[in-house]
Amino acid sequence: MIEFRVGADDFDAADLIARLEALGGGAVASFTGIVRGDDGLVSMRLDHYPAMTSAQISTLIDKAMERWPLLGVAVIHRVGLLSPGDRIVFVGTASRHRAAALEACGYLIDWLKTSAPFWKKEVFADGTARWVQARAEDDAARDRWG
Amino acid sequence: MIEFRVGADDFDAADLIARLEALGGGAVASFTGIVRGDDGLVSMRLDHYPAMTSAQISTLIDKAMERWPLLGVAVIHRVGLLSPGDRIVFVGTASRHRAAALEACGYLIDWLKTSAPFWKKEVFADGTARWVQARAEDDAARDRWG
Amino acid sequence: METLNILYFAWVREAIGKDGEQIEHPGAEMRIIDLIAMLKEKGAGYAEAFANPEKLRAAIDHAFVPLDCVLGHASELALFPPVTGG
Amino acid sequence: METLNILYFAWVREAIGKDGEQIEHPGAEMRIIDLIAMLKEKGAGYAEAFANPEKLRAAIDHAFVPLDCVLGHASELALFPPVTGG
Repeated sequence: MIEFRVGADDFDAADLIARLEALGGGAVASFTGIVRGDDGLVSMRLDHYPAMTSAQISTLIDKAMERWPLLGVAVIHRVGLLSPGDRIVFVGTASRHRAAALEACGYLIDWLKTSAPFWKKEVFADGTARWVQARAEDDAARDRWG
Repeated sequence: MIEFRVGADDFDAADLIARLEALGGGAVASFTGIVRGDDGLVSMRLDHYPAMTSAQISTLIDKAMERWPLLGVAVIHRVGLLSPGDRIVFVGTASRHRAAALEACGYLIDWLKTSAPFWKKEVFADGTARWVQARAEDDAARDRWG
Repeated sequence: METLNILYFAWVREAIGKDGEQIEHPGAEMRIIDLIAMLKEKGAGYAEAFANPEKLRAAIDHAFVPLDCVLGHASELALFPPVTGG
Repeated sequence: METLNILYFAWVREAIGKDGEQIEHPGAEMRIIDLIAMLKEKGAGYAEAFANPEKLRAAIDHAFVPLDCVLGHASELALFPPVTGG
């Protein structure tokens, strides 16, 4: 099972996890990223570069499957207007081995954050808006995968 | 949110994840272990030492919460008779930081496997049964947490 | 009389044929490994369960302890194989 | 005439006021950084978007490349800030 989607629609994390569980591997890991309502954030807009996003996520999934014995990978990334509490991103992995499932999940989210062309703009209650700045610690998290 | 349960009943992983997502942290990680139907396995029985199980899991959750800034932890472990495809164990974590959520999830499952008093007995299609042997690699996985 | 509750799990329980038993406390200075050697003499099931002490693990009052630990004033001793949950 | 499609994203797009544009291909030997310097002269929005090239990232035909890369025969160049998804 390989599934990736980029789009405006919300997704059913429970259904994705259930399908990863059904692959018979014994180990399913998942990560979900949710919009935080910190500092008076009222909404977030996610832009992306569609052709490149697809290419990058597809490559990323291939790399994860080469590196770990995975039975299934699901990567979902939302774009467009989101509110606090909305899911932004989901990564799910299934393997026969728990370490493989967990590590691949961490690898995919670290790389997604630094190599998939998404950009977040935050809008606050006072009317201000700002583009989120990339963080050096995200690059560091990615780089630990070698 | 701190939730742990040990019992014969199945659990709703989706509901647990939804509740972890609702904590506002922005990052939710989960691991689910499922009974594999390898080698003609038809059922698995999980025994445990109830008073000690509760004490160990509670201690484990405390340690994880000291080590990482977690907003929520859920640990569910089933006991009794299970079939291939059944969930055995669930660990879910919520944090403001994805690394904290993912690492704490890995820490909890590694320690659960080596320090919570559960024992698995496998029953096969040919009528044989055997107690699962502890694996050195599980101890190694635990020990990497220092 | 001080007593000690001994609990058995997994194949230790199966070999001995019971979940546990209450015995007269053998004294605070008694090491678990020496108690195991005594229990081993109680019958064929015990002899089987305790044939290889290196395959056994122990907990005193719900905490893992090495087999060369003394009992102290523990009220509950559990003997079992290495754990295999998760 | 060979053409180059340039795409802008995030605050680069906002400053310039458009998603992208098609230009006459400036040549295979042209480095991205030098093309940026040329684009910067096209108006106030461009000047703002390209004021600090070290804040920019680029992709040629959907692959990240350093700004000192030459265009080659690329048909699509994207200019944008460091990514912030996930």
